[in-house]
Amino acid sequence: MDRKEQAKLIRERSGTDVRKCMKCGKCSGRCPAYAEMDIKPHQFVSYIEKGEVEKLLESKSLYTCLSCFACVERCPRGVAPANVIEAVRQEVIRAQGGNKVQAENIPAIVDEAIPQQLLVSMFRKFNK
Amino acid sequence: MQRLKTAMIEKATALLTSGEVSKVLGWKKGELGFDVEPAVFTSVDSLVDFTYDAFCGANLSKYLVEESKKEGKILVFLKPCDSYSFNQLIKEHRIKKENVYTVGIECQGKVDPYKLKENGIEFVTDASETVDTVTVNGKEFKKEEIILGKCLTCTKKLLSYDDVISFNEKREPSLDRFEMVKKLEAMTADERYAFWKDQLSNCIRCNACRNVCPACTCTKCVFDNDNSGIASKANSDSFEEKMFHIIRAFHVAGRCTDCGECSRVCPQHIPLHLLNRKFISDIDRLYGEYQAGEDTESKGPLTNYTTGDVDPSDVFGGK
Amino acid sequence: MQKIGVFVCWCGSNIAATVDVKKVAEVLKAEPGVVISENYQYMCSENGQALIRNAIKEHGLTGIVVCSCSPRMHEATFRKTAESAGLNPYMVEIANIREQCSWIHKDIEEATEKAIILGRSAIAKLKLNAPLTSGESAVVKRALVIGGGIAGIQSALDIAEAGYEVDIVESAPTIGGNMAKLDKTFPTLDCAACILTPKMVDCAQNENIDIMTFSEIESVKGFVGNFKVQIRRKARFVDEKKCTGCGVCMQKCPSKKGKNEFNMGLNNRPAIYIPFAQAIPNVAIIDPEQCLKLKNGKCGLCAMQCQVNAIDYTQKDEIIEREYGAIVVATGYKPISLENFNEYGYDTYKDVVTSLELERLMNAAGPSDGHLVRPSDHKEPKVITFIQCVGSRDTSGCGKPYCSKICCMYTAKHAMLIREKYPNTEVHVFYIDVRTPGKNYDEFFRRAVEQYGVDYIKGMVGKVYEENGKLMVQGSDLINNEQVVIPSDLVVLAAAIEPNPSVRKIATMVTASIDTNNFLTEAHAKLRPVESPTAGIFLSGVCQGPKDIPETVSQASACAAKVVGLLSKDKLKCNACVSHSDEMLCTGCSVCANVCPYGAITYVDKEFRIGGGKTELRRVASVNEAVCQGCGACTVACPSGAMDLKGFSNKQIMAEVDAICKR
Amino acid sequence: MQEMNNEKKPLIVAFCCNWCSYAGADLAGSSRLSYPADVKIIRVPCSCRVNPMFILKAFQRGADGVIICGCHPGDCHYTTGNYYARRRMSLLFSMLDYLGIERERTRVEWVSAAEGAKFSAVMNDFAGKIAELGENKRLEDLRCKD
Amino acid sequence: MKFCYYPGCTLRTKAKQLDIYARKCLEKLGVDFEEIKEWQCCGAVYPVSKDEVATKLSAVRTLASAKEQGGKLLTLCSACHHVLKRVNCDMKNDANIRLKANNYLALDEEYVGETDVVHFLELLRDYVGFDKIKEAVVNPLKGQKIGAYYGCLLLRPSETLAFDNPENPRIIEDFISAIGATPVNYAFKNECCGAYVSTTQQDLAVKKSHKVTDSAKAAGAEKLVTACPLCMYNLTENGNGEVPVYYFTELLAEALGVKE
Repeated sequence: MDRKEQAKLIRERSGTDVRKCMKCGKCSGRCPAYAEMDIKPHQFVSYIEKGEVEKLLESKSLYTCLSCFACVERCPRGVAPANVIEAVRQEVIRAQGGNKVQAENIPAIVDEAIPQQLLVSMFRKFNK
Repeated sequence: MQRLKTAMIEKATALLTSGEVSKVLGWKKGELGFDVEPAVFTSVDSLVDFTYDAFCGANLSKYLVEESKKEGKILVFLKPCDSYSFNQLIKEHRIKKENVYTVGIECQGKVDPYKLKENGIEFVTDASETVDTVTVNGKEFKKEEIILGKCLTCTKKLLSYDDVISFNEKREPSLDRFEMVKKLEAMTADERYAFWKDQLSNCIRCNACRNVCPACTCTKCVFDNDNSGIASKANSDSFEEKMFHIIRAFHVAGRCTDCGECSRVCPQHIPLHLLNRKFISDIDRLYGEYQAGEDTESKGPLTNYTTGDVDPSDVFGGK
Repeated sequence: MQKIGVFVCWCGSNIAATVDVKKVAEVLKAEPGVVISENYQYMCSENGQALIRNAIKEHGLTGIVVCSCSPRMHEATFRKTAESAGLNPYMVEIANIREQCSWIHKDIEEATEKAIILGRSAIAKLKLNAPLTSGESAVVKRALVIGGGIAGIQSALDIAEAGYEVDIVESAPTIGGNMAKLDKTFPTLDCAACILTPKMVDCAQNENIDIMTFSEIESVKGFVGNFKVQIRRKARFVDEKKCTGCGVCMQKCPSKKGKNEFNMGLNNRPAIYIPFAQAIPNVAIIDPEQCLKLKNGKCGLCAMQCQVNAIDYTQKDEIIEREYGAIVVATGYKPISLENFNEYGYDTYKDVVTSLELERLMNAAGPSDGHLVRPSDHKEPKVITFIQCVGSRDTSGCGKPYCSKICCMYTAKHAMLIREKYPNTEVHVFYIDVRTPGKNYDEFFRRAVEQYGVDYIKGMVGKVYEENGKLMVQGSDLINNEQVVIPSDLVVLAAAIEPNPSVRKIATMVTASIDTNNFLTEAHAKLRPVESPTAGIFLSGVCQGPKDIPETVSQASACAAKVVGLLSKDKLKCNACVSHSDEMLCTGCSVCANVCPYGAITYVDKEFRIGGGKTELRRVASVNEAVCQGCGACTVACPSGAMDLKGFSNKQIMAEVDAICKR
Repeated sequence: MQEMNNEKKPLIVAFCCNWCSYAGADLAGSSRLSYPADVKIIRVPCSCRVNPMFILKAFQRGADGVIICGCHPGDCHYTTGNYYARRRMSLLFSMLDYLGIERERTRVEWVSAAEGAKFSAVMNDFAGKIAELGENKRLEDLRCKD
Repeated sequence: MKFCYYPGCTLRTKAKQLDIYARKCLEKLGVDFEEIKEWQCCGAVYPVSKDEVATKLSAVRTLASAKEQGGKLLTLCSACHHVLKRVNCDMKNDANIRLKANNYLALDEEYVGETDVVHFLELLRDYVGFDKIKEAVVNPLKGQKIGAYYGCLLLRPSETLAFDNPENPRIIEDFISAIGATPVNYAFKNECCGAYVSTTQQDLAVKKSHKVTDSAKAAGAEKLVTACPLCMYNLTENGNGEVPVYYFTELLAEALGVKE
């Protein structure tokens, strides 16, 4: 699939209109995981708007986004950057071999206190 | 009934004699006994033809539009339903009140000549009535079998008059006047459509309903006026009569007192009052109960509003 | 025999690109009664109008149909064209084939077909048109200005200067509005009080101006040239005529807990007070919520102290009625409430303030006598961070979708003034865009950066929180692609401005159009920017849209010019499309008068011939054409069809329906 | 959605008050917000100028839907016109429904001069509903057959 | 008014306290409730993508069975609440998802978002009322300084969750006051603790949890309350360890005197 097509697909999947962005950067100003991101929330919106997805597919931000929706809550234009990040992440993990969490690593993660919900979420978020 | 008639004639005689009135508007006997007609009596002598009995269904108030313009004061006898029309006409400045002497008379429902015919009575030789029964040619009928549709649901009261003749014999209504409206509303649109198509296709545009209606007192009806854009003498297509009846009902909406004359006079027995009653029931439901003709000052529901009125889209309870 | 001319406009490519204008002209030419049908590039141009004029004369046209843009745009133009060629201006009909056809349809065939139908409908209507003439009504030579801020003051002064009487009605106890609260004004940095208060004094001294403060509009009736306005003069419990403004009462008043509105609630004032030193009128007012005498009958100190017996605890609201020829709406603005922006901590932290509050903190007449200290501990802030666009350009539903226009400039002003007076203070400004169109505006902003070293950061703030006694301002620096956290002592929010909430009520009373943001709509954005579409209503200042002071003053003067133009006329032409009653049909039933909002219908007893040499006296409706505005409510209420509307008659509308529905 | 064939495109008559809805329609136009060409607008000074006769006449002449647009209640240019229109149309529509005519064929919408987008949306929606209802069969016999 | 109680997976195992105390409190407060029949996992994560339908179905089943049982759906775990509420909103407003989900599930009656999803805290605020709770308290937690920890899932996006003011919520503070303790306001009460990445990127989770617990500690909080098992786990495991975290139901049970 060509990249433009892919960008369009991601845009549709995100359910948010990236053209409404006025480039104020409030999303990135609010993001609690900003420091750990290589590509910042406002850049996700901007890249998708321009139809450039290549860098995004390789971004480690896909896994550092905390899904806390602070960016969605505060966007003055009703854009949802978290939805864009999620849409890109889906693009990655739905592809062959895209799973982030490998089954063999699970035992190391599981401890006495870990709630089921967290394990289920982990699989849901990072794997197909 | 006889004593009521006697009292009315006494009253008329007295007023004519004293010169307080110069005419009397009442009812005159017909040839068949039930074909009573409204009539103006100008002398004590002419009162020999005066009658008041179970067949005096006709509403006299509309005649006053013309009669009150003429010289001299006129005495009129008004049944409860007639007096609502009278009030409405006063409100609309159609009757010169100062030229009219009103006497309220009590009524316990008037006989429907068609129902008589259905019972095989072609003419009346003698008749008498009580509050609940009518005896015609020796045959006794219960009121609810024989009286006019409009009388079956009548809840109208004696309003204020110059004088009242009453023996406090009131008949209670036997039906809810909105029963049929509710029944129709409960039908599917298809059924309603079929009902009205069936009914209104009988219309022959004789204009009897319009001519009798005390709310239809226009000098020239819009349907007779070339400038109105809808003038038509006869129905050129089958919608014409629908249009005629919808517009007529709309024109009298909020002014119609529900006197029932339209249905009484319709030679095709179309239940035209059901159109008016639909408007009345909608008005009551949407804008609060309103009885046209109950007084002579209140603003009618269509010349009034509140800022919180229901939206047309919510009339049926949401889009 | 009617001779109709049809003129199809291309509007350049606006119409011609989607509608086959030649075909429209051709098809309409075949309509009965049409003798000429032309098409032209710009019918509204001088050449286009000449084409129409010539055709009217040459063919002796009895009426014309122009297929063009909306009648709201050029109906008046073409009526004038017709009139200049000797045709009655009401023998013109417009078929709207631009806004309601070419601009909304893409398919040429479909659009052309619709244009033809619209043209036919206009022809059908035109055939039933009758020449109309407008009546006249007198003009009351007095104007009302609603709102006593700089906009209202300027409009009133200009109208008064031209020799007309004008009343200012202001809801606050003094005129002056928001501008009175400002410290310095951009881009010249002169002090607001120095330029505003002389104007306020001018108002008070001008014989033609009557100032009614602490007053509100109760109701407006009438129409252009003849408004009847009821004004509620609210009880101030002080006789305005007696009070000398000495201020002794203020000192003696024992109840001193009222929030000082003039200082944005940053300090308190007594229950009896004069809003500020230069208030006009310089008269005290009692706040009944705070006054011990009014609340529980015990006190009365101010009355005892007053040398001129001006205090009147029994004063009641008073309603007065006046007549005006024109009304100026100058209701101004207020900053929005920040309840939807808790991420900036306005409600949580005392040292997060709005820009208008900062104005008071910096003002020599403010709560800290011009010494800039932070509200929490009255210490001088060392780091001040400004956040712009708080609630402006916000389409999420929390704020306002528009740009408030003044914030970029006043923030630059604040930053500059602070850096000048307190050079050791660090100033940061978070911005999305810096918008500085205006004479010497960008230069002003650049001075803040280049001369005063204000740190401008492109990016929005995500969160303000307290840590170790500092306000941590966390936001984006988009140029450096960083998230920055600035520990600050004072945070200033450039809150969006919105129209004064009372404007909606006023707009309803004067029937002026208002947009979804509660700004009043102008009759035309470019050509009639200071008038409401409702005749006789004029717009001055921010009630029409965000504006700074220079713009507000220009608009206020423009508005005054329009008012003076109106008041200088002795008579006004009335609306020609008025109701009239066909006396032969009218039954005098009074239904129509019941629904007339203008009281234009009365009833007269008139003698009519009824044949046979006899006459009868009949009650019939009579319409006052100067008062009728032509809504048509009466025409539908009338059961007999006697009442009809000129220009929109039953027959005309039916003809349009017929033409549209013809298959 | 377009169930009718080409000769029988739906016909919709829209009565728009001059001050709000007609201006709203103009705004829809200048914003290039399209709606079906089936909609033909008749300009009236106020929604209170719309006589029930006009609506019936339109149906009689073959309209498939009639919509009346006016200023929002409270915003009438003539202060009160739309309040009367609201009552009149409520009663008339209820009557048409009572006679078995599809209630979706008539509608009242309040569209301000600022609501170009709403105007377009309303017309698209109404035209869609009318297209779904199809030709005005129920009122077929009220057509003038000329 | 009836409530269909939805425990969710974690409440049956790791977060038993949240569950047990909740039931006891409901009984004590006289709330009419029954456990929802045949409940399934909510799905744990709300699938944000517009093209996700299958992953929302289990939530729809739960919502539909609440409709069948004729009550409001009562949730406790913030994550369950978040997922169920947002899926319900989709079923109400997103025609595409509604159509596909109904086609797939083939329920007896189409589900179009009729169920009201109510969080336990909302129940306390809107249906019981904090005043009534104050009256019911037998063992007020006097003198305890408690920080409310909201996290993300209950508050955002506020357009859908409509739980409380997303930037300055009060509901848990009001709750803390109602049980007689003193609420402590601190800046990071609605900031994410980073629980979702605690398994994959522990360093980030530690950083975020410290931010929250440090901020609460600095403001003087002795303990934190939460409604979320994920936050509970993360703040306890990865926080600064100086402010213990409790489920709000445990404190409620203590105050109402039903804690054993």
